[in-house]
Parts: sequence; structure tokens; C-alpha cells
Amino acid sequence: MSTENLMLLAIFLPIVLAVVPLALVKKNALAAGAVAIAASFANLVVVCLAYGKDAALTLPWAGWFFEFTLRNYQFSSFILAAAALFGALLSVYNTVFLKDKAYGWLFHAYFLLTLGFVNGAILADNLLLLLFFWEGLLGLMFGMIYLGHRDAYRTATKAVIIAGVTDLCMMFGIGLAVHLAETATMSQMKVPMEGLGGLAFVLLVIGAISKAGSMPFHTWIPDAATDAPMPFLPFVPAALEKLLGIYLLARVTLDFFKLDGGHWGSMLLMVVGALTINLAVAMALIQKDYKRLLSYHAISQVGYMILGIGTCTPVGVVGGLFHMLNHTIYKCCLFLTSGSVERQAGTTDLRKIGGLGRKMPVTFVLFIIAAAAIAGFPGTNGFFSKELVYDGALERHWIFYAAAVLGSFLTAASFLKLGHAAYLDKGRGDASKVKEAPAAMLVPGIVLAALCLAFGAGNAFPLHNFIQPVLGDALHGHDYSGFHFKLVLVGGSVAALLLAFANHYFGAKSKGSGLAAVDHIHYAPGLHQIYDAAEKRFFDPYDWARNVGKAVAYVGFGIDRAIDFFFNKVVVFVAGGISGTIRALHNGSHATYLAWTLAGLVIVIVACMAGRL
Amino acid sequence: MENLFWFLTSFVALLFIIGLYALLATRNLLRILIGMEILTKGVTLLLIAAGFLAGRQNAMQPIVITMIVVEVVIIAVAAGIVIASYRNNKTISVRALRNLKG
Amino acid sequence: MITLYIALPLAVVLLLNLSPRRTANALSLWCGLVLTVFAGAYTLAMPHVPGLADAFDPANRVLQWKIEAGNLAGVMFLSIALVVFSAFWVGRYLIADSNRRFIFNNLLLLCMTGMNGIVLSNDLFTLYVFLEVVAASSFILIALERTNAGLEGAFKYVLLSAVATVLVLSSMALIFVLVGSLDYGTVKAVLTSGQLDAATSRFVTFAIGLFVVGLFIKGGMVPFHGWLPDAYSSAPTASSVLLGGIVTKAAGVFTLIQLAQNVFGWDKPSPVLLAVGTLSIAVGAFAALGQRNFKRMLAYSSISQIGYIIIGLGAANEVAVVGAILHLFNHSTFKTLLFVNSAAVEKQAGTVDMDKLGGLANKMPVTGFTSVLAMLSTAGVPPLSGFWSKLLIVLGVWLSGAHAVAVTAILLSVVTLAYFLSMQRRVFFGRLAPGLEGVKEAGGWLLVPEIVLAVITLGLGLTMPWFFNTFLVPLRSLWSL
Amino acid sequence: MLSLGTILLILLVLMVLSALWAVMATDLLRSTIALALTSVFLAIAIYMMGAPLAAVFELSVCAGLITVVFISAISMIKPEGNTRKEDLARKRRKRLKKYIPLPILLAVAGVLLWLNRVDLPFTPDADVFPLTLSEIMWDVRRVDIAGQAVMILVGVFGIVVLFKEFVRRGKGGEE
Repeated sequence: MSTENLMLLAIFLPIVLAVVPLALVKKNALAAGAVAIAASFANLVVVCLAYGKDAALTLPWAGWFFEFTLRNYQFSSFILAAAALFGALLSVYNTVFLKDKAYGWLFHAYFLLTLGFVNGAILADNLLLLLFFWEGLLGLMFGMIYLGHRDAYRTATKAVIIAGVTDLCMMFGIGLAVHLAETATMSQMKVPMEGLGGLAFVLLVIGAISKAGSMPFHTWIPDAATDAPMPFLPFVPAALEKLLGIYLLARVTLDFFKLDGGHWGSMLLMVVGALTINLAVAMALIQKDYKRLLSYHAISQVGYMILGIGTCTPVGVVGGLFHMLNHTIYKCCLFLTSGSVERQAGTTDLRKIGGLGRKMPVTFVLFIIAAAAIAGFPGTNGFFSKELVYDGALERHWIFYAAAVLGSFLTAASFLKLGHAAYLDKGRGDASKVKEAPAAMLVPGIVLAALCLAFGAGNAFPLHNFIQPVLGDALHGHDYSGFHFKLVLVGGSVAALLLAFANHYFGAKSKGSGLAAVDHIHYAPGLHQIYDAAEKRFFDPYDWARNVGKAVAYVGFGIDRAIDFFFNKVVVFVAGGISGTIRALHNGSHATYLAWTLAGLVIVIVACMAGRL
Repeated sequence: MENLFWFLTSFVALLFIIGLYALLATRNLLRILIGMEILTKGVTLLLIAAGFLAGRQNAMQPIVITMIVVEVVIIAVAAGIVIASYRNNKTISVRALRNLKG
Repeated sequence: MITLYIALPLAVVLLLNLSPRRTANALSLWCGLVLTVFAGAYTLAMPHVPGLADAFDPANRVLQWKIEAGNLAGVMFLSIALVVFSAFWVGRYLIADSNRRFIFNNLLLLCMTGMNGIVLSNDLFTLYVFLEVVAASSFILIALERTNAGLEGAFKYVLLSAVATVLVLSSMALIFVLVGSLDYGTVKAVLTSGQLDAATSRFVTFAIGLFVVGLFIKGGMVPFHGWLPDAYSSAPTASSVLLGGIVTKAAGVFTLIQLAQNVFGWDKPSPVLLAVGTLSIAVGAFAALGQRNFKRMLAYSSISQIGYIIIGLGAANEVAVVGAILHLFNHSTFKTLLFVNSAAVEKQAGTVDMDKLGGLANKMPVTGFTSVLAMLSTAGVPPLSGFWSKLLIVLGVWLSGAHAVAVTAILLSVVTLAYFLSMQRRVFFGRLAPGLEGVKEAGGWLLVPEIVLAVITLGLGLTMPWFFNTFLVPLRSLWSL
Repeated sequence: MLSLGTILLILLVLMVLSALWAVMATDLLRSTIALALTSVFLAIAIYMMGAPLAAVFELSVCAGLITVVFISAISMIKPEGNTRKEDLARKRRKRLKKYIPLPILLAVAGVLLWLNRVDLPFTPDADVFPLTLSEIMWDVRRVDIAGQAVMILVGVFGIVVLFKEFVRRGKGGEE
């Protein structure tokens, strides 16, 4: 089959098969899951067949920039393959997880539709076509979150509103870019970076990074973590949206605008990246829910990718893209462990679980591997991509490097806390009946964890085959595979990890002895305790470090709430005020309406006579 | 010609003013209908004046006749609405018809 | 044989009223349905079968009607047939008394005659006559149940419609003084001849301004919209379907498009239209945001959506005008669908107060699903049909240079989404409201229009490229650019 | 002999004055009469301006039919919240009787006008329209006539819906 047909197949196969679960007479989640598995694996085969081939396809469409143009080449096929891989793994996992859920069949349908739309968005070579698929995903996202439970519509609405606002920005950006480049074909797009071009850049970047879940467009993700059905999390925020958002970001910065390191656009991206890393991870540190904690990390890790791409150095970009791939792998794996815990232990509230390590040993091992990867433990895939990003950041300015390392420290600390609380602590809740998750739920996790290790030890494989061909000539013949980093960088990372260990160890020891089961650092307290901590032992290095962490957390919390406040209260208040005024003006009297009409008549006539008709 | 036009339209304008006054100021539904009638009278005069001034009264007469018939139906329907409202509310004050708000 | 659009409904009404009452009561619905389906099929066949689009002219001057139709007319005929078709079903479903239903069906047919007449008319005064036919039948349809609210809505409509009539007729008189005829072609030839001196062209502008304001009132544009929410929300729901679906569009908006191109010959962006359109979008959307009554919210939403059509027309380039015409059709499908949904809710749950509703999606799956579809289409979410028309409109407005208007229109479509989401939440999703446990899906009568309209909304969106090339690109020739 | 301009001036002034009276009069019946008077003056003015057929329509339909509609509407409406209700009603009925001749008089005046068509002292520009009145009416304006027919049908339904008293029926279909 030709690559052109494969591309069409990749888009339409999942979408068409999604009809099957919808059309099932008996809404059986298991049958729908079987369809989903079949479709996702077929999709995987299709995209693997198309991998790396150059092909373009233009179908006659509406005209006026609307062209159904698809393009398969190194970069898009790589993203496509990654998305298909996660889709295939998750379809297996979902089928088991959703077996008994009433909404399971619908979720599978959404799942396949999402897969098809994502394929469409990745393959699109026309910005307006891309927008079409992009907006379609918005609706699907609403649907999936909405399935969570009966009040999930709040979160779903919030997600759609935030994503809708940023998508609007992106629409404007696309409009401007098309206007300036006089083409909507992405492969021919060249936009100058001055004047309106700068605005277009910022708007497009807003669209891309909000899809990836960066600050300040992130607040729906943690809420979705609590409200959405669990399989939504590894699928959308952890995998597909990262792939899609970072893909677009890379296309925008590298292809459309040819950003170079000295430009303010690059600085902007790096600042956003650095802030996202630290603020989000600071929030993650104080979370008491497994999924919510992970979701903050899903935000935080985007920062590394944005930072890496924002450096505009080959090493940074390679690092950013590699980190995207790695993050998708380990974050998916982490979310899967959380799903297993939720299914087996009944909750993901860390205050109610503990000591699961013994009951669910495989899950625990998977968690350890994935957590090591996200924390950047040497040898894992996360380590290598982070080092590349550090390298790029240091090349630009040490402050970005410092920010990235600080984020790394906090990441490690929070995962130590999470692992300790969930898997090692004893006694909270009744863990005696908890069993290991079923094999079908473990297999995807095992595959992913194996990938974590494999892409670490054999990082040459993904870098040579997936990442570096994307940049092609821009690399100037460099090869970033293997283990050849500057000692300073590695030292810094290792130091951050060691510090995190020390921090955790002392924290657990000092608090753990007093309290029955808990070492207090894992339960980073509410706001009043920040002041308590500030009062005593201010010069204790441990507390000092912890307080810095808490202060960052506090600021992060404030910003988080402020953004939340803006979307939830200010917008609602303003809209409500306008609406109330308009409604009050409609007082029901015919004379009022007649008076408006006459006033309007006079105004229109005056305007007409002034030549304004 | 010009003068005649303004002469006639000034009367039309007077009728419009009187009619609009009735629509805006009165509370009695039937008097509002009378206001509508007066507006229609103004339009009739304007149309006839237009035919007169254009020298095409032949073309204008059927128009005016049709218009008169159409307006009668409208007024009859409007009167029906007023009567039905009176039967519901036992009043022909327009206050009975200002409950829909917002 | 295009005369059939007027002659056939009229003949049906006459025959129904001449036949025995009992037969007529039973027959009226089926006659109406067959007629609307026939009208739709005829319209679809018109471009392909030669002779269908000709006027009825067997070589005899006496039977030669002075009417004509174009592609734009085809779109309107289709919308009219579609909405009237739905209204028949809703009437069958909601109006219990068979005599009243007979009158309702007759009035629907007369209103359809009037709207077809508007589409066909080729003369300003003929246009006026049919405008009044539509208006008068709408008054009666609103007041059909003789409830207080219905009478109030009808009365306000009568009042503002009278003002509109006065404006339109005055404008005609002024044009007549200048031209000596009211025929579209003759008037356009004089108005666009370019030989008018300054004073005369001011005179013409004044006349056109009066006409346009009259049509604004008929179309319910802000600030001429006072009657619209009251009339729509207080009418019996079966009538609301017709009113909200097509009446203002046929009487106000279509007429404006038709005249702008066939009579006034506008060829540059019109600030007045853009301003009125933007104001309508904004006021309609924000007012809808705070409504409790389902139907009233839909009414305000209509104002807002018609604003989009008006800015498309105001931009006066082919992209925007084609978008406006498409939006006209789309709006008549999805707004009708929403009103049909509201009819289902009203009948099944007994109220349209959104504070007393909730959680109906599980009880009424088809209604819930189709309303989500219609709402997303209204808000312009791809790939539904509403997305395409809004896209074309905004694109056209942007190209015309009115950037601020385009941006405002996009921003306000977020408000559209917001109020519809809030509506969905309060009516179909969320917790099941107390007292609604026994609610069932609407009967089969109502599912027909719901499904037909939903399929059109979805299908049109998905097959947009085909539809665009087949129907809309030919429309461009109407707009001489 | 007065010139057309003067006659028109007088007629139109009278018309505006009676319109003013129609709006200002406290008694609805007087208002209606004043409205009819307005129509009469307008009809004469129309006649003077060379549109006799339209004048007859204005006279018979507006001055006649609409007055009948208004008067029947007024007669359906009982005086509001009055202690001497019956008293007043009787008075009204008396007054109504007083006004019955009015439409007849109007009709007579119309017929007279129609019969004694006076030649205008001032002829407007010769009618340059090539077709005769009946040709225009029945050929050019044919669609309008059809529209009128539809309109009248609508009016019939309107009257059936709106004027009919609520009927109580055994089957309970209607209230």
C-alpha cells in the first residue's frame, strides 16, 4: 500500500472503527475494548509501515487556503509512531480497567476518535486542517473528562474554556501567519519574526504550549486528575497532548519562524519553561493524592521540553524532543501504576494507602523504574534527555541551568515522598486484601518500564533513529548519543539527586519517629504550617531547604489559585454583570422597545447620511 | 414640484408624529391601535403624493389599494389581540401586557 | 413552474377549508408534510432538471407571474420547507385540540406561502405584501393559545412590525418619486447608474436607510429587537419552531441580502451593518447567558446568530456573503432543532424553566444528543456545519478590513459556547431534578424532525467541501465582485 | 375657484387636526369617529391628487370597515371598574346609536364623490405610464392580488382564532 493511502488509513481507520462501540446494541465495555485494541494495533501497524517515508497528499477541497494536505516525513512519522505505540499499549490497559464501568464503551469510542484526530493533526500539512483536528480534540477532551463522575462537567467545562481561549489565540496566530506567509501549507511556511510576525509567533506558541499543558494554562490538568476517568490521564495529558503540543512548538520555532538563540522569542520560551518546571513541581511536592501529584509533574516536565526547544541550540532541541519521548514513556507508566493502585486499593489518596510495595511488587518495581527515570537517575532515559537540556540551557545562561537543576531536585524529592508513602509506609488503611493488578494491566507498564531502561542504556537507538534525523543538517554532524557529558553537568545532577535523598532521609527520620506512621515531609502542610516552620529552627539546613521549597510552593499555589480565580470568578462575574444589565434593560414595556427602535432609526439614518452605509 | 413635495411630506411627518405619540404615550391598547392607523394614513398619503409627483398615479393606485387591504387585515388581527387580552385581563390598559421581562 | 411555490400551498389551504371538517382535520397534517417534502425535493431538483426554475408561462400574458428565482432562492426554499416540515411535526405533537391544530396547520401553510413569496418577489411592493402575510400569520401563530404571555408577545410584534411597515413603505414612496417604478431591475438601474447628483443621492441614501431599518426591525437586530424575545418565548412552542427557525430570517435577513445585491447594489463594506451586527451578537449572547427560560435563551441566541449573518453581509465580499447565506441555512436547521428539543422538554417535563430541569439526557437520549449537536454547531465547533459558516464569515469580515469586528465575533462565540454549556448542564446533564423521575423520551412524532435536522447539521459539516463546491460557489455569481 | 394647492392645504390641515383629536380625545368612541374623519379628509385629498379608485377604497375600507372594527371592539369592552356600570353602558348604547348613521353618511359621500368626478383645476404631469389602470392592476400587480388573497385568508383565520369566544366542549379538548 502506498504511503499516501497509509496516511489516510491512519486518520480514518480509528475514526471509522470508533463507530462500532457507538453502534453496539448492548453497551458492553469489554466488546468495545476489543474493538479499541484491534483498531489501535492496526493503527500501530499502519504508522509503522509509513515510518520515515516521505510522502505528501493533497486532496481537492474547498479552496481559499483550505486544502486537505497531508505530509508524512521523519518528524511527523516519529510523533505518529509514538502516539500509536501509546495508543496500542493503553488500549489493552483500558480494556481491563474499564471492564465494569458503565461508561466504558463510550470511553473506547472517544479513545479511537481521539487517536484518529491526533493522527490527523500530526499528518496535516495545512494549518487550517491542523486547526480542524485540533478543535475536534477539544470536544473529545470534554467528552472524556465528562465521563468521570456526575460533577465532572465542571472540570470538563473549565478544561474546554481554558483550552478554548488558548485555541482562539492560536486561531489568530494561524490567521496572522497565513496572512504573512501567504500560504497555509506548513512545509512552505516561512514567517519573518518582526512586527506582526512576532505576535503570530507568540499566539502560536500559546496554542502549542497550552496543548502541552504548560503554565499558565495548566490549571485544568490537576482537576482532571481527580475528576476524569483514570485512563484519560495517561492517554491525553501525559501522552498525546505532550506529543502534539511539543510537535507544534518545534514546528513553529524551528520551521515557521526559524528562531535563533539571540531572539527574544527564545528567551520567552526559556523563561516560560523554567517557571513551569519549578512552580509546578513545587505544587506537586505538597500534593496528597497519587494522581494529582503525577498530574503536576506532567505540567512540570513540559517545562524541560519548552526550555530545551527554547534554547535554540541543537543539543537543547535534541534534548527537548528526546525528553518529550521519554516523558511520555515514564509518565504513562506512572499513571498506569496509579491506575493499578486505584483499581486494587480503591483510592489514590495517599492518606489512605500505604505499604502497597509488598502487595503489589510488580507495580512497585514499575514505579521505581519510572520514578528513577523522571527524577533523572543516571542510566535511565530521563537522565540522558535532561542532561541534554541542561547542556543547552547552560550554553545560554547559567540561571536557566540552575532553575532546571532546582526542578530536578524537587522532582526527586517529591517522588521519594510518593514512593515512600504509597509503597513502603505501613498501616494506613486496610491493605491486607489488596492484590497485584491483573496481568493485562501490568504488561503495558512493563513494556514502558523496559523502554525507560532501554532508551537509557541504549540511547543511541532512539537518538539515531527518531530524534536526530528530525534536525538533519542543523546538527552540523554532531551526535549526542552515548555517555559523554561534561563532568560538571553530571556532577550537578547527581548532587541534586543526592541532596534530594538526604532531604528525604532526614525529613523522614525527624518527623517519622514522632508520628505513628508518617514522615511529615510527604504531607506538606497547609499554609499555616509554613509560618510555624518559619518560626522554629530557621537555621537548620534541612528546614531551611524545606522552607525554601515551601515558599516556592506557596508562591506557586498563589499563582495557581490566581489563575483559577481569574477563570472561575472574574470571568463569570464580568459576564454575569453585563448579562444582568442587559436583562434589566429589557423591562417589558413596549414603549421602551419602541424608543430604542426610534433612537436606532435616528442613529442609522444619521450614519447613512454621513456616508457610512 | 420640489415645493409640492415638501408641502406634502410635511403633513406626512405631522401624521407620523401624532401616530408615534399615540404609540409611545398612551396606555390604552385601542388608542395604540388608533396610533397605528394614523401612521398608516401617513404612509397612504406619502404613497399617493409619490404617485402624484412622479406623474404615475396609474401605477400607484393599485399599490395603495393593496396596501389598504393589507393594513385592514393587520388592524383586524391587532384588534383581535386586544380583545383577547381584554377577555383575559378585564382591562385594556397596556399594563396587562408588560410582564415579559429580562 | 416556479409559481408552484406560491400556488400550491394556497391551493392546499383552499381545498382543506372547502372539504368536510372532519376529513380536513385529519388531512391537514399529511397534506402539509407532503407539500413540504415536495417543496424540498423540487428545490433540490431545480438545478438539474431544465424547466423547473422557469416561471409559469404558457404563452399567455395573463398567467405570467412576475417572479424569478436564483441559487440564493434555492437555499431559502430549502430552509423554509425544512422548518415548516419540522413545525408540522411539533404541532402534531404539542397541540392537543384538533380544531386548533387544523388552524395551526393552515396558518403554517399560509406563512410558507408568504415566505416563498418573499423569496420569489421581484418588486418592492410585492415584497411588502408577502412580508405582511408572514407578519400577520406570525401574529396569529404567537397568539394561538390566547395565553396572556402569547398575547403580549404578539402585541409587541404587531407594534414594532407596524413601525417597520411604515418605514418600508415610506422608503418605497421616496424611491417611487425618483424612479417611477418599484421593480427591482428598474430601481437598481437608476440607483447604480452613477448619474445621480449629490442632492439626489442623499435622498436615495435616506430612502435606503429607512428601508434597511425597517428590515432590521423585521429581522430583530439590536436595538430593534425588543419584540423578538417576548414573541419567541411566549409563543406556543410549535409556533416558536417556525418563528425562531425561519421567519425573521426570511423577513429580515434574506430580504436584506436580496435587496443589497439586487436593488441597492452595495459593493463596499457597510459600517452600519457591521456595527448593528456586532451589537446584536454581543447583546444577544450576553442576554442569553442570564436566562432561566429555555425558549427565551434560544430567542436571544437567535438575535446573536443573526448578528453573524449581518456582519457577513456588511463585509460585502464574496467570502463573507457566501458564509452569511450558509449561516442562514445552518441557523435555520440548528435553531429549529433546538426549538424542537425545547418542545420535547416542554411536553415531557412540563416546563421550560431551566431551574426546574436537569439530568434529562439519560431520560431523553435522542433529544439530549441532538441538542448537544445543535449547540456545538451553533457555537461553531468543528466539524459541524456551524463552524464552516462562521469561519467563512469571520474570514470574510477580516479580509474586508474590519479586523476589530472579526476579533469581537470570534471572542463572542466563546460566550455562545458558555451559555449553551450552561444550558446543557441545567437541562440535560447534571443531577436529575426532583419530580422528573418519570420523564420519558419524546414520542415518535418528534423524533422525526430531531433526527432529520441532526443528520443535516452533522452531514453538512462533514460533506462541507462537496456542498461548498456544488451550492455555494455558484452563489458567488450573485454577488458581482 | 380655489386652486388645487389651497384645497389640499385645507384638507390636509383638517386631516391632521382630526388625527390629533383621535389621539387626544378621552372617549374612545370619539377617537374612532375622529379617525374616520381623518380617513374622509385623506380620501378627498387622494381623490384630488388623481387617484379616485384609491380614494374610494380609503373611504370604504378605512373610514368604513376599520371604524366598524373599532366600534365593535369598543362595544365588546365594558367600562372599567365603575360603580354606575349599567348606567354607563346604557348611555354608551345610546351614543352608539347616535353614531350609527355615520358610516352610512360616509358611504353616501363616497358614492357621490365617485359619481360627480370633478375635473381637477390643476392637472398633474400627464400619466406617462403606458399601461391603463386595469392593465396595471391585473397584469403587472397580479402577484400582489394573490398576496391580498393570502392576506385575507390569514385575516379570516386570525378572526377565528382571536375573536371567537372560548368554547366549552364535552370532550374536554379545549378549556
